[in-house]
Amino acid sequence: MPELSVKNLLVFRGERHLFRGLALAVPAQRCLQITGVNGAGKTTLLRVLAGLLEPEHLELRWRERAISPRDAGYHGELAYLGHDAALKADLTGLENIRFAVGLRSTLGPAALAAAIARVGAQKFADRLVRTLSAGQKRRIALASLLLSGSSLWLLDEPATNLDAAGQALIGELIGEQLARGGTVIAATHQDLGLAATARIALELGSGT
Amino acid sequence: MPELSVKNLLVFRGERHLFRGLALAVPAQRCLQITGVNGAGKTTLLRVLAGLLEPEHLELRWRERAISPRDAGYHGELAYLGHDAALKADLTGLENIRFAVGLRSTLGPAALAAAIARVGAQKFADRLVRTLSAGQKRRIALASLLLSGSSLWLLDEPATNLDAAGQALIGELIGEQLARGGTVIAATHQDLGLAATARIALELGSGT
Amino acid sequence: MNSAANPPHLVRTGALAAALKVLQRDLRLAVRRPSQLLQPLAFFAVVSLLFPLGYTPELDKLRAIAPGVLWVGALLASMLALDSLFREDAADGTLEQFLICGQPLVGLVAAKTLAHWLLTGLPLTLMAPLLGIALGVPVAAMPGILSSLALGSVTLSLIGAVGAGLTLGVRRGGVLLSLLTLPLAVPVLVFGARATELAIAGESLTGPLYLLAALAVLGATLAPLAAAAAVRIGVE
Amino acid sequence: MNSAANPPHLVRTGALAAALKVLQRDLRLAVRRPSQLLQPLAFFAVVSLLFPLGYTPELDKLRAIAPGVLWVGALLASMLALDSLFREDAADGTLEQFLICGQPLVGLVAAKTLAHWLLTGLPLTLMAPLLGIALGVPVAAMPGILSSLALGSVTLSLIGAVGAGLTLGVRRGGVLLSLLTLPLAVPVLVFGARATELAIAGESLTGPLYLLAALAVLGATLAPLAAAAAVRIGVE
Amino acid sequence: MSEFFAMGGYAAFLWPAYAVTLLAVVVNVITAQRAHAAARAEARRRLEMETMPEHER
Amino acid sequence: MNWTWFHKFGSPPHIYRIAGTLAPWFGWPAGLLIVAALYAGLVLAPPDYQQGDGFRIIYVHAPSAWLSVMIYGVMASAAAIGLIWRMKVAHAAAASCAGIGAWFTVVSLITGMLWGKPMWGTYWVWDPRLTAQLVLLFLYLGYMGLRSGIDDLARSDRASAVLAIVGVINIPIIRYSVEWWNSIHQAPSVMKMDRPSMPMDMLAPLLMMLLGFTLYFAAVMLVRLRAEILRRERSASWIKEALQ
Ligand code: HEM
Ligand SMILES: Nc1ncnc2c1ncn2[C@@H]1O[C@H](COP(=O)(O)OP(=O)(O)OP(=O)(O)O)[C@@H](O)[C@H]1O
Ligand SMILES: Nc1ncnc2c1ncn2[C@@H]1O[C@H](COP(=O)(O)OP(=O)(O)OP(=O)(O)O)[C@@H](O)[C@H]1O
Ligand SMILES: [Mg+2]
Ligand SMILES: [Mg+2]
Repeated sequence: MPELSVKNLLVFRGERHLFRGLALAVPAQRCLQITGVNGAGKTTLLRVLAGLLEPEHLELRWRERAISPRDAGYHGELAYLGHDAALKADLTGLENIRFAVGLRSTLGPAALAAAIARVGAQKFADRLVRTLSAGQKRRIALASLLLSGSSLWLLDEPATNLDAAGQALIGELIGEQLARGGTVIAATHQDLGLAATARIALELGSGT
Repeated sequence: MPELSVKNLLVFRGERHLFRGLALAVPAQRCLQITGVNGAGKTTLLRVLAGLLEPEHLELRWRERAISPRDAGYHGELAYLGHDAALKADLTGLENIRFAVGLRSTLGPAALAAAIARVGAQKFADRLVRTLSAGQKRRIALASLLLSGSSLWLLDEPATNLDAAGQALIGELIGEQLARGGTVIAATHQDLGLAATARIALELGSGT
Repeated sequence: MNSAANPPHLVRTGALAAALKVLQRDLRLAVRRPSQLLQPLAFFAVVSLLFPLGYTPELDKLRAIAPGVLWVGALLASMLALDSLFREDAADGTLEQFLICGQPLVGLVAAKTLAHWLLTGLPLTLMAPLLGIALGVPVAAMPGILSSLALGSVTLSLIGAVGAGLTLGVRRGGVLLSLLTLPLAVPVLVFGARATELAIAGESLTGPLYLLAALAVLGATLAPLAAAAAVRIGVE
Repeated sequence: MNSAANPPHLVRTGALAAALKVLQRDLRLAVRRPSQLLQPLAFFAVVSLLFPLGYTPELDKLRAIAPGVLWVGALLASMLALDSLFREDAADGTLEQFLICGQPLVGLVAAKTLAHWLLTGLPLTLMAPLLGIALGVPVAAMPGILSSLALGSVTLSLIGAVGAGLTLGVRRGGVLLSLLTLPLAVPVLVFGARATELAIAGESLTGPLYLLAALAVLGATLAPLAAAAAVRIGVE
Repeated sequence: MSEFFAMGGYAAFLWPAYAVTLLAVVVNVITAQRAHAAARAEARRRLEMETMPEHER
Repeated sequence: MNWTWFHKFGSPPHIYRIAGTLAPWFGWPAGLLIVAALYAGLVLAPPDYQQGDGFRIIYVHAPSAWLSVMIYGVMASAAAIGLIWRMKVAHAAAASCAGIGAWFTVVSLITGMLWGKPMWGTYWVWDPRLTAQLVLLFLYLGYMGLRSGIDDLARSDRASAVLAIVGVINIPIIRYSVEWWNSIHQAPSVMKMDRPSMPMDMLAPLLMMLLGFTLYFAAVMLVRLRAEILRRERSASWIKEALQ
């Protein structure tokens, strides 16, 4: 009984079909790790699943229900972290997190503090984002992700800009999300350090 | 006889001194690899060395000459690849490379073709950059770097967005630059696969 | 199995509350960058004051062109600020999050439009009497000018939001944006200038004011829907 | 040891050639979207349409405000397009590369300004006579209008480049800097509108034309330096 | 005949009006046919590419 | 309700074929009608008792003005169909309308200006109808600018469809507002569009011209539509047969 399943995905990019009949299924408490050469279509796949890019054809099922990738209920349970972390340079890290999470659900101060500590952002969370380093920004975005309370995480190269400890952190956060009963789809070449049973590998074909 | 040496670097960021009297020296044909936690100051250091960020104090020597980091001659021999790869979305990869390199020197078609092949961009170099994937863009930027003919490379997280083969490519390109007699300063946590004698490590202190 | 989706402490934000959060954030961002607040005002002032400089210093003659000057100035100033309505949010990925946060996009877009009006239309309206005086408009006309500009600028912001949404996917869309929105804004300009003219002449301006109100209501019901559709299309 | 720095095949690009490359690139980017070339024209036409709508359809009266209309339209069209003069290059890191490519920044900035004028100021100037006719301007006034707009639009582009450079670093420069450009443009507008007025009245306009030329020359010598300095500050 | 072309003194306005209209009518026909021909050629080119083996593309 | 006919009707190969068949059936009659109307209008019709031969501009002015307005309606309807039923062919049809519409808006403006000079003594007045026509031109230009400004076809289709629909709501509003705007000023000129019952020998050429232009538009639009469909269709299967 997969949590999320995709059938007959058809995506056209530029002058050719990037996906032609791709199918995949992710059970709950599993992490689907997508790899593939540059241009293989990892980002495209994640954006299609998030409903940000319209495919030519897609049969999507979420918890046994056939849905559109633009379903509001599905969106309510999904979090997408892409290349652009949706941070406003003129707000502090805290303000950014409060806004991003607040759009979805009410946020208690204790949960906020816990998430900030978890991503190691205590020292800089109250500074304007414009003054943060690339990796510090990324950690703020991770705190928003944690607090979104979403059961499905779609992560596009989550470890970008992070230091060695940060890269390990990504693996841990994914592990915790799985333990909570959530599902993760991540495009990354990094070893996430997950148990073999928790991980499903998907290697996309060569790009153009 | 170091190719590049820095003494008494003093950089103030926000409310505190990020560097207070930092010194370093890089001989020719060596790669200085900068590591450090997020926010340690890797990007700041590279931007200071490129003359993009004005430090409070800096004694910079390039080939035995004391210079300002905004010296035009020094700039002529330097290439900086940062987070933003300076690619125009509405030009093709080739046009972007030609423009970036053309600002500095005349470019022959053979050299251009060779560089594009070296970074594995043959298939997509003639497409508009807006239609490229993140890693494909990065490869276009690498081709510009190769062709700049600069003897000093300043690289900030060069392996970002690259696939496994691309990460290895970074190490090889650095090795070749060293072999040509050049110098490299790179901020990255990745193992560059260089000979132990070619690499100098610099770990910056904890960030804020 | 739903624990991650709905942990006990998690209370979903309502659609209205989400829209309010967007409004609040946009206002806060504007306050952080006061120069952006002043730009439309400065532009409005320059346009209005250029006419006495280039045309004639006689207040009698100026009074005749005051309605046109005030309305064209307000329209152009409001449009200048429109360009950035969605652009920044699109560039840093915020619009993507709007699309997938599970809240109705119409509400979020309407909130952004309201913020734009509060930051541009409202200050322009409040500034107009001052410029009116410089153009020889009698003080008795000010309530009429204020009310007509307040109503008209709402519609301008609404039309502008549709245009800004449509030009999202267009590189350097600033000029195209004005090309799209100005024809749509013609009725507002016509009725608005007419109302101002009547106010200056000391006559009753209920007629054009009703029409402006009708346009504002029509705009408020339809424009957010169109703008939301446009934004959805524009985010690739 | 210098082999990497100066391999035998490497021929340094001259400062002028580098500036030409920037010019060529900006023109190519514009040509890539031919509709963008038409946009300032369409925009200018739309703005000129607003005044008859806001003021009066009578050509006799329109003729009196025609100078103001043409110049405000030109200023606005130029400003709208200027907004993005450096913004894109700053956002994608191109400006950083300009700073460290070993070429004099003034030349590169001047090339960008020239490209902007060729793509906006020049078409606007050529379009003005047509709009003049719609506003009741006699044909005899066209040479005067063309020459004054050609000169004035150069200065507007130059001033605008300084403003665009300053707004890059606006966070540090503060409110005053971004408001600096509009007042700077006022003399151009005043002399330009005056020259147009004289041309319409059929009088000699050498006086204001000389002043416009003087402003253009002053601008061409100082503005690229100021703009380059502003860009240097703006790129953090 | 020349009387016909003089159009009762309105020739300077009438004939340009007819000329502009004719121009529009002709240009629209030509551009439409050109566009169609170009699209056919492009489609043909693409077809040939599709039938070519992968490595020759 | 059975919708299969609807989808069959909307299928690109079907439309491509039908358009190819129909285009000449519109095109040739259009040509004949226009030529006949030209002869009837320029030679057979008597001069107007007030305007002399100048009135003959009507035979190009009125049809082009009519086309400019009608084409916008067709374009907006097609756009709405495309947006609501996600029918790609409808978007293609809207795209093929815009250019033609803009051309004839320009023609109506120019012929009107050329008519206005001898009749009103000026090329241009800010008359409501003229102003509204100018705004229509800007709507067309905006539509085409938006279309060409977005690379991705699907997005360009849908964005421009939204604009076309918003424009259609606005066209009557513009018309009324501008009409109303002018009526309160004193009349700017002796513009009187009084329509005395035109004598038959003047009216007949006009009616022939109107019909001819309408058929002409249909023919040109169908050819453009075929081009658009070919350009957009990627599935080669039916194109191969179509190209035979
Ligand atoms: C630039 C100037 C002009 C413009 C933009 C213009 C525009 C239009 C428009 C939009 C129509 C309506 C077409 C339709 O909906 O069927 C029209 C029709 C017509 N126009 Fe003009 N016009 C102009 C000048 C003139 C002049 C100078 C005259 C004659 C003195 C004239 C006489 C007519 C007549 C007789 C019709 C057809 C009958 C009717 O529908 O009322 N127009 N024109
Ligand atoms: N404009 C600024 N104002 C104040 N502080 C700043 C500013 N820019 C950067 N900093 C601070 O300077 C420190 C160094 O930043 P820098 O970007 O150099 O870090 P980094 O080592 O590159 O980090 P990362 O691994 O995240 O890229 C950080 O603590 C950052 O918060
Ligand atoms: N707008 C577009 N038009 C045409 N082709 C596109 C467009 N966007 C992406 N592509 C192509 O689609 C393919 C997949 O891109 P995508 O960004 O999904 O790759 P990716 O697997 O995420 O690569 P990377 O590892 O570099 O991030 C690439 O070959 C890319 O060139
Ligand atoms: Mg990717
Ligand atoms: Mg960094």
